[in-house]
Amino acid sequence: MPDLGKYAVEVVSAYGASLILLAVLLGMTLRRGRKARAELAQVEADANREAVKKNG
Amino acid sequence: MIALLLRDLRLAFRAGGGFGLGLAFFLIVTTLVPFSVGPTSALLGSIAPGVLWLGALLACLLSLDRLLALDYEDGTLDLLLTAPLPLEAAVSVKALAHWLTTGLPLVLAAPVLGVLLSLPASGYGWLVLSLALGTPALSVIGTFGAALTVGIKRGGLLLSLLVLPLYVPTLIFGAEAARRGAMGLDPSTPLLMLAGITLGTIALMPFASAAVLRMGLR
Amino acid sequence: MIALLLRDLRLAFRAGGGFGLGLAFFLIVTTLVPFSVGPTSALLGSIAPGVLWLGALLACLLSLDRLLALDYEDGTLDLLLTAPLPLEAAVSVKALAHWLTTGLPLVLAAPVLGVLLSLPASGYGWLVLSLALGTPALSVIGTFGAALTVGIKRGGLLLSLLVLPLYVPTLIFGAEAARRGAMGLDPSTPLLMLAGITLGTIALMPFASAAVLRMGLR
Amino acid sequence: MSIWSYANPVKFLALSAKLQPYLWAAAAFCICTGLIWGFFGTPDDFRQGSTVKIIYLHVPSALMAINAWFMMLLTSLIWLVRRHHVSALAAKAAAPVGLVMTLIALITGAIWGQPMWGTWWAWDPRLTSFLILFLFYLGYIALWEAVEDPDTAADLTSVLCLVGSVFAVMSRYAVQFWNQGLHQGTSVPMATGGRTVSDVFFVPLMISMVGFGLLFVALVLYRTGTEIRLRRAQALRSRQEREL
Amino acid sequence: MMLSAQNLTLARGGVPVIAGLDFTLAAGQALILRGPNGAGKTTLLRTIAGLQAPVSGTISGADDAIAYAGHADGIKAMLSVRENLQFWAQVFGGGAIDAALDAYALHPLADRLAGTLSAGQKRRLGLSRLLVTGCPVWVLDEPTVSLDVDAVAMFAAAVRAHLASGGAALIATHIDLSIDAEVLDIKPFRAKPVHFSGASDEAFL
Amino acid sequence: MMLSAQNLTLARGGVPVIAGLDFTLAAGQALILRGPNGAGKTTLLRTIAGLQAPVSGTISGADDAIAYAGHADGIKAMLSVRENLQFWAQVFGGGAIDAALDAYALHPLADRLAGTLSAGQKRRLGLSRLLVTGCPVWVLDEPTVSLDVDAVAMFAAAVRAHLASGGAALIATHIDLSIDAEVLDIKPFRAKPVHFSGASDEAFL
Ligand code: HEM
Ligand SMILES: Nc1ncnc2c1ncn2[C@@H]1O[C@H](COP(=O)(O)OP(=O)(O)OP(=O)(O)O)[C@@H](O)[C@H]1O
Ligand SMILES: Nc1ncnc2c1ncn2[C@@H]1O[C@H](COP(=O)(O)OP(=O)(O)OP(=O)(O)O)[C@@H](O)[C@H]1O
Ligand SMILES: [Mg+2]
Ligand SMILES: [Mg+2]
Repeated sequence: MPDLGKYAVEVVSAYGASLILLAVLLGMTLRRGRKARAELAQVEADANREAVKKNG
Repeated sequence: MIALLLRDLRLAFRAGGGFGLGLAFFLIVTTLVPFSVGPTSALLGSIAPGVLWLGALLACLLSLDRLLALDYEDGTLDLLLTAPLPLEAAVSVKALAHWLTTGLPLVLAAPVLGVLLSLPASGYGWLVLSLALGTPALSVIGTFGAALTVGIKRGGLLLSLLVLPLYVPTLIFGAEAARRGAMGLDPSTPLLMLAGITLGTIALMPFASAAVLRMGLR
Repeated sequence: MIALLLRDLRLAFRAGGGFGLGLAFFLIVTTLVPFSVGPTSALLGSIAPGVLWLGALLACLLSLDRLLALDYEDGTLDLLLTAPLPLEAAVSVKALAHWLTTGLPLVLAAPVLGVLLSLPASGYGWLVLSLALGTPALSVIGTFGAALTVGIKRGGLLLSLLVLPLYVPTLIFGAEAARRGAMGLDPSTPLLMLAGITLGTIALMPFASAAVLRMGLR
Repeated sequence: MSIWSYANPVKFLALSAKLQPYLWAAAAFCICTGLIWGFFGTPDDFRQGSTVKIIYLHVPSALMAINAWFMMLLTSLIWLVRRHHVSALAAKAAAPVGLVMTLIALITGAIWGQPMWGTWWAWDPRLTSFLILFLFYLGYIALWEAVEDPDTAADLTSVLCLVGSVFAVMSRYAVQFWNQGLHQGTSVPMATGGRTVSDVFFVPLMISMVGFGLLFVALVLYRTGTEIRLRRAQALRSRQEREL
Repeated sequence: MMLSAQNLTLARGGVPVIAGLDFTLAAGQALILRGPNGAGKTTLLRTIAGLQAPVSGTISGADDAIAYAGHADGIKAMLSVRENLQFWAQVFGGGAIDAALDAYALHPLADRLAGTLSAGQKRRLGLSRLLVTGCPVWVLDEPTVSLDVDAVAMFAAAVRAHLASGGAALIATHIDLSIDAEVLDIKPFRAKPVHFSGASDEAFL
Repeated sequence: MMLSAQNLTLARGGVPVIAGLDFTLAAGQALILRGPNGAGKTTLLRTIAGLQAPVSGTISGADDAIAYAGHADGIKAMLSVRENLQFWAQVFGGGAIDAALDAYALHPLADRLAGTLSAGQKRRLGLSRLLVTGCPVWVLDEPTVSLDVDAVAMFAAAVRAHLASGGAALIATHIDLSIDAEVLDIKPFRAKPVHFSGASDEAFL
């Protein structure tokens, strides 16, 4: 850890806040992405089942 | 009862439900103030508690017209009235949902906006406390206003007009408490008054709102 | 075209039409300001031009949600779209009607409210002039916002959120002109900028509003 | 093959799936290098002390906040003119990223301002225009959320983006005018622009900037993919219901 | 007897529209209200549902026993069909909603947002709400508006089942529902103008 | 030929509902649209009226020749019946409104505020608007909702007169109108699913 002098609180909180914000953004992005993948897989499976039922 | 609260909250969080809009409005009004009165930070600091209270009040006010009018338009209110549910309770629940989705976020956001208006450091705690004590009264009184104007198409502006005078005591004590806090004076008297107003309105207004609603839907 | 203007004006003047509500809101907000920032007249005088501009802007903003939404709800807008009438013209006429029923009364009432806020004597003329130049832009920009949110149920608060940032340049120049006027400085530069904004928006915004309206009603 | 063929969702998904691993890796590498180098490996400024380290977050995020808006402007135009769905969805996907970047710039700036100017916030033109940008992001996202029909939402938000940009530029000039007019002088060290920072700070800053840029691209690609999938799932579902 | 009204006088907008109306509704009985546009059907039904008070006369048996369905359906666009029904089921203390979904063939639509339904589909949702209320008396104002023939048949079947299980229904409609029911034509009960006799405060009417 | 559509594909909410629909409408002809709830009648009529664009296909003859009447009537509650009609007459450049008032027996209501009309009376006012537009093609979405038998007869008479004077009408309805007209059932034109082939930009659909 470098010596941050009298501004330690400022610098660390700036880094902390920014990294937290980035992490939140990244987390929300990944969560939404996973949900979307799962949902699409589900819906497509349903669609295929329907198609099979109808045609075969 | 719980079903009604959950439904209201769920609707607020759904797309287009209006959660966060009050907050955004609050933010914008606060940022517009320096544009209109000028950027001098001493001047801004001295009017900051008042402006923040006024902004919170306006944000609350503007979200009122969704409170009952949406339910009225799609017929839900008629159906609720004929349901086996005391209307007083339904109205209180709606006010609670309004506070949770509008008042509470305002309370939490106020300190951040205090920074924009150079609020003196001693003022933050008192500002939050006064808002936390006062905004429930705003929601409850607002519900009464919403009930009064429920049959009126796009009654938003009329609603504001009816409710604003009723908000005056809350605003005066709330802003006074925040201002005294910011100036380092003792804000306990206005805070007590504010708490009194809030308790009184929570206890009594639901009856008035329910009565008015029954008349209005006639 | 004239028929549309006359109808809008007539509707505004009928009971519940909302004429005067903007004015009343302006009045109330202005009177609430001393309650929230405290009654010191030097402080009030120095923020008076800004507060009056902000009040006028908010009053304008709040009446916007009646501008197109009422016509949307009862189906008039669909019918107007299929009528042999250029939509750009219809939108401009609606903006004009809005200005006549909201902006103009505000301009006329502002000096009276200036007295309440101890506006310095030299400021009255410039305040009125800046409002007269600026409020048409508010109406035209507001029409664009109303067109954007027309399909959205009780989009009032969203409308405010979208329109307020667009109001920033108008507000800055308008309030600056009024403030310079009140302080005895030369307000001609901001007034010119204000006039430029107004002319530009009047010339261009109707096209954007009409385009957005066509998209939104799809 | 024209570039427009990537406006096809399937092609887009395939390509972005191929690119993404490299992008994420490069972004992570650059950001880590830049920030760690900046935080641990650079000296304090003689005037600003250790607060100068904030620059490695502040400047890249401010830059990306503006660039995100430019990108949205471009994709909005493409949607309005050529009506490629991927373009509209990319704009939708970029907005929250831009919002967070703006927020980071605002927060780091505010934290920096406290020791340097003695205040969290001043109504300086650059700061103020950033606040306005923040508001535009909020309104833009709120409009996307509020409109139910996805194509209508794309149309409306695109026009909002165009009109908003014009007004953002106007606000920028208005704000500059307004604050100079008051002679309220917080002298801003950043206002000079160009290379005001010395080389010790410059290299890690550049790396960090590249890192933020890569991160932005990776995030937007990923999020656009998400939006495409959601859109497709929604369409399929309504389909199925109507089949029954 | 589930519901009865004696000597009702009703006003709308301060003007009397119906005078001297009596009727009774027994368990298992349906009563179809007929009358030309403006006769006062909506006014009558709203009064029975307790949404407005009669000018004079009495209604008995109505408290909390009534499920009302008017021109508007009380549907939230941003909730799914299932969530909408569930909400009403909870408000009325009822339980399962599957029977209601079945009765109007709403299962395939159950997870759609209600705002994306067509006019007739919305109406079907509105009518299925009656089944989750568990109220014995249905008071319905033009329930079959925008319904296609199949859906009208579903509605008729639902009403018949309701009557068979001891319920009662009061229905205003202009079309033929093919439900076995008495018809009450309210045209003869049109209120006569009262002359300004000066005798009472009611002289405005 | 007043109006024709070739190979129309229509979408609602981003999902195609109708595909491959053709029809023509000649002067003096009425075409009744039928189809179950959710088939896409409203979507079709709105497209013809120019309120939304077709996904593919062409519509010819529609510009400014169309008077559309949808589920909402475009009536201002705070204007009188006469003022409402007069406004639309002026917008469409038409003149006298007396014929329109006559056709739907609105003379006795002419000076009432439109907000105080009953559901059926409002609908009559909405329909009378068609007569003042002077447009040759009427595009009507469930026009007889809430009308009583007399009013339905008035409507049928108005349509017949319109056809006799060389107009044309396209009407979606679930009930029988006793108008001499061809029937177009749109059920067979339900859109079939397109697969996620990646062939075009429309691959979502
Ligand atoms: C909330 C407050 C602040 C905001 C919104 C803000 C915003 C910005 C923006 C938009 C840029 C331009 C990025 C670019 O175009 O390259 C920037 C650059 C910069 N800012 Fe800030 N800033 C804030 C506070 C501060 C403070 C307090 C300092 C330091 C005392 C500071 C120092 C700098 C520096 C050194 C640059 C780089 C200038 C250059 O090399 O071009 N900023 N900031
Ligand atoms: N808000 C109102 N204010 C004043 N009068 C009204 C109002 N609403 C309806 N009326 C009048 O009251 C009378 C009864 O109206 P009501 O709506 O009960 O008729 P209805 O039988 O339901 O007709 P419809 O079959 O057209 O729905 C009508 O003459 C109508 O014009
Ligand atoms: N806003 C919307 N968003 C998404 N889908 C919609 C929307 N409105 C309608 N739909 C769907 O589009 C299809 C066609 O709807 P449309 O309203 O055209 O049917 P309709 O034939 O008019 O039916 P009805 O007889 O019930 O009025 C339906 O399956 C409906 O569920
Ligand atoms: Mg009725
Ligand atoms: Mg329909």
